[in-house]
Amino acid sequence: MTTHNDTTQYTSAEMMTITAARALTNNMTCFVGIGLPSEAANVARLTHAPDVTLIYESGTLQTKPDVLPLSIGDGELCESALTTVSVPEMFRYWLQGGHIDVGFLGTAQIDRFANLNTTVIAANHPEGGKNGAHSYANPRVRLPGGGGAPEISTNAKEVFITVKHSKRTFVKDVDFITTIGFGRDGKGRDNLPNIGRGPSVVITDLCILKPDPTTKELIVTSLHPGTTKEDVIEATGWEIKFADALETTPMPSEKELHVLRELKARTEKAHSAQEAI
Amino acid sequence: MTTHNDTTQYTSAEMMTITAARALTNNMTCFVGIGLPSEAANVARLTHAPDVTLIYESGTLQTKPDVLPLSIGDGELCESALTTVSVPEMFRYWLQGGHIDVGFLGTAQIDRFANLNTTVIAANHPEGGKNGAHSYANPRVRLPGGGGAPEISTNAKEVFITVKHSKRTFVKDVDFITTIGFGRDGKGRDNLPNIGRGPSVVITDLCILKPDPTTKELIVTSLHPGTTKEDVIEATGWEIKFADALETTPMPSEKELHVLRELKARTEKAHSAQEAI
Amino acid sequence: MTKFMTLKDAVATYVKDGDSIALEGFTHLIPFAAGHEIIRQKRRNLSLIRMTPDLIYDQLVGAGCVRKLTFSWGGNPGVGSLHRVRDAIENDYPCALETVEHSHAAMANAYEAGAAGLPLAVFRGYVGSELPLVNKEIASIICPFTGEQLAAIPAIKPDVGIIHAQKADRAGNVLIEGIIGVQKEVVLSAKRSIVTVEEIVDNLEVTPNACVLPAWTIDAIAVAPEGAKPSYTLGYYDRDNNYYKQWDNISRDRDSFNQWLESHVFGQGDV
Amino acid sequence: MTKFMTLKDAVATYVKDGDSIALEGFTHLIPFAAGHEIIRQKRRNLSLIRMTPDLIYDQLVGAGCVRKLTFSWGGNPGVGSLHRVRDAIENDYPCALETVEHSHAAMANAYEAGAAGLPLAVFRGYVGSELPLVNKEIASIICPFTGEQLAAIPAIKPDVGIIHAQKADRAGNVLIEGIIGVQKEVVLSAKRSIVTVEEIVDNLEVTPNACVLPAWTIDAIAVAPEGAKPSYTLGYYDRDNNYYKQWDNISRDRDSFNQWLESHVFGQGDV
Repeated sequence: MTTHNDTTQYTSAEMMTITAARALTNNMTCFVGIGLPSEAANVARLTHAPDVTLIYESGTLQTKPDVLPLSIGDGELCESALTTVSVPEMFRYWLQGGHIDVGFLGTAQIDRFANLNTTVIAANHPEGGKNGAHSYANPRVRLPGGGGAPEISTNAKEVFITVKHSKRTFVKDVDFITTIGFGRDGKGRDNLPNIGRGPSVVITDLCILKPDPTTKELIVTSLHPGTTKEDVIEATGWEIKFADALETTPMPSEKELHVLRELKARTEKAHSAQEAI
Repeated sequence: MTTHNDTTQYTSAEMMTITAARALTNNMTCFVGIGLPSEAANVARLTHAPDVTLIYESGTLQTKPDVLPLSIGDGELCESALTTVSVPEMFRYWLQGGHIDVGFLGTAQIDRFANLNTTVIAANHPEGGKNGAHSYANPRVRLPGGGGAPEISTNAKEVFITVKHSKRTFVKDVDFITTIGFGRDGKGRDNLPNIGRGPSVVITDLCILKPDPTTKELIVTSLHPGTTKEDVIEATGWEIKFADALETTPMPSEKELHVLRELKARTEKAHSAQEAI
Repeated sequence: MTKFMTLKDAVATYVKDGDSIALEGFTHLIPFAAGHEIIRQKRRNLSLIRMTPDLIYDQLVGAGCVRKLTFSWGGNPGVGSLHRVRDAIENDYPCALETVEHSHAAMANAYEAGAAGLPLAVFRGYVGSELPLVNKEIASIICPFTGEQLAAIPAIKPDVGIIHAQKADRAGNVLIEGIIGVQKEVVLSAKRSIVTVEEIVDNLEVTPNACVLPAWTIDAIAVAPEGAKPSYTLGYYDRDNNYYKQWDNISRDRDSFNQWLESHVFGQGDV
Repeated sequence: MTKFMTLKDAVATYVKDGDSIALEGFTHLIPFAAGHEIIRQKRRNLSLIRMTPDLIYDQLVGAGCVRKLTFSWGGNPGVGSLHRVRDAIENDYPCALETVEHSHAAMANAYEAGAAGLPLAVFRGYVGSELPLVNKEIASIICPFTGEQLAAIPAIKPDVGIIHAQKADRAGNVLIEGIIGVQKEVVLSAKRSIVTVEEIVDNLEVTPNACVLPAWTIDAIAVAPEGAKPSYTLGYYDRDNNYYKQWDNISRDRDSFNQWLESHVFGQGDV
């Protein structure tokens, strides 16, 4: 990691978070996943989108945490929320009820059709996953599981994904579809009633990807400053395509970097000021 | 109506309410219908059953009104409740969830199998109702409808009914089954899963009736003091049977009458102290 | 923000002829002011939905706004019949009124299902009742795990949901407190929603799990002090039980009702 | 009243070998003290249910109490894996562990259905997910009105529901405040229930719609100050995030876990 005492230098992680934050606008209701999405969502709220509505699956509606939560149900989320509802109400009325514009998710694995896997990494997958049940029965790594993601992805109007780019993460076919992007063939959302339009953008530490309007395969639409096509090709487990009108992602602004660093410093301080076991 | 300045005299309505009150015991949870059941339930609470749990369909849990509510959702019910939940929660978690010992209901019509009708009085019913759909299409009197009763009667563990005794009310077959007692043939609860045992007692201003353990037909088990078998036969629309061991209902006690009269006086005073239209 | 409007503008903007509308409030917080504004604006052919159509729907029906009524208990609580509703059903006066009749449990579940974005409500209901004989909306499903037959009815998803509440903050978040009925469900399930409030405050000052509707779930908020009278607003004023009793006389007769309508509704307005 | 008991007596009375048990609390109010008492009393063959089996279930599994785990997200939030759970799944240590895996929406709905006395939960879920391939509990129903296929799973109705809450009054009514998760549902759906509380007070001092469980829904109430640590109790103490971080090291190794168990669980007790 580079040092970042000034704002002409920044890390790729900071670039990712700030770019992800920019995807949110002021009038959106966003169902926030813990970790990277939570960081990005709160940077958005503290910069260009002060009125963005953040909702966590713990039941906290319209929350404005001063420090990032370590868990999805930190006290900070409840204390700074407009109100807190039960978890069944959160999933029934607020998510399934159609009140969420954006579901903001992270993942352990993502494939070319933006399907997400947070269940198992398979022990052996000769040609990538493609057989979820087989992978499930033969795990190499057991991941935490789906949590809220399977229904966030289908009941929110659209989905943003933010995840670090690597060949281990960006695979041709996920070992297990925990959460649908566009299915094994890109047609998984076709002709289904009452389903959101799915992933519209994936933000990594290297680039921005969006699904091709027709095939739904993820293609690179913008490279972060200093990233080359080769960097992305090297970090992606399928033959990644690039948009004809490939853009360069704007650099983080001074204000964005300042807000993110202050937020992380406050968070670090708050979470370490606690007794030992 | 007789005057009732002393407790050796009392009205048949007072006899009914106090007898109905005695059916409740201290450890019961009771889902209370408005009107006669509400009056009886609160007399119980103010006499022998101070800890009886009263629940109204407006969402008020464990309420202890000082005056009787005119409607099912008077402010008094909420202000004196342990807590107040939403109406969907009341019907889903508290009633359907199996937490109600007794549903306490009134009615406009009741038949020999304790089926209740609060929907329509039919225009003509040559041999009593028996064809609910026909009655519904040809009403002489349109009643308010089912309200909470249809599910109170099936989801509470048992049902108490209190209603004034008359030939108009006690009919062989109700014109319409709004709320099941034991069905058109007395077998309506047989072999059904997850259903309460239904009406266990009917308290009128003349007597106490209970369903025959086998046939489920209502029979008189106790006559109120001063009531004769002929009085009951005269006021009942079917050939009413009397239990072999026919009892005489105990008279209201001084305390019971005092509590009931005070409650009604407080109620009268509270409800009249309001502005005109 | 455009969210804050006069009640007149809110009804003009969001309530259309032919809409399905739920004005809810379980005895408490009944949105009478909004109902009267709908009468003043002479909306027609409305499909009204309400668990307990009491005076407010008697007034809307009597004023000729309504062609269909979905309900589970229709009466003047503790007093008697709704005479205007009866006159419409029995004599088509002032126009014919179709009715769809449910139980409370059914409607509470149908509102819940509407708020939950589901097409149907599933519950253990109508067992042994003859209401399914006369309401063709009532169906059933079989539990795939136990084989039990359960009642199923369509979710309620009105075009417009209208409620009254205690207060809104300046951002348009609304607190409902006391007997909350199905009010949250009505707003969340409706395509458009109007909330009348007693007052606007700087801060709602609520406990962590209070029943608060975020501003973004509401289309219009109108300040309507005493907007629930003769119903009541906990913390503001009591139920006017005498009004309910006197309504029986006013509504029994077409002329006295029409007189009341002229003086108490059309003669008022511009809230 | 017998409702108030020591935690030791409550667990001895209401938790049996082989029971299905839900100890709930969504990050907030996790009933650690009750979990440790179950370990001390050496219950075996438990079927544990919990949306987010974090440290408390890692400890119960590591202590050999558990044969089956139903869950929707298993991890140490913000830290990593549950090493004791993984060791049980992968190496049958200290005994084999069967798992049933759901999504959060599914489990939240299943708890709701359990509280509602229904045999199944119906929701719009699992669309496109492969979890139905590996969890045979997941079925579907067809909406009789729209033809839409909806997910259906069995309601959760545990033998024992255990939660931690802020306080009880002397009659045994309990206030839960803040992130209330599925705690009300757990108590209402369970055959038997135990609630640990920070304290007993004369008066709960609540607003009208607070989340209060009446005394008659609870079998045993035990006072357990700091009974949710290292989780937190809103209004009493904060989450001990360091404990969660350090658990990663303690739990990674069987010996260090067993040492911790001896000193921090078996060495304590008689709450």
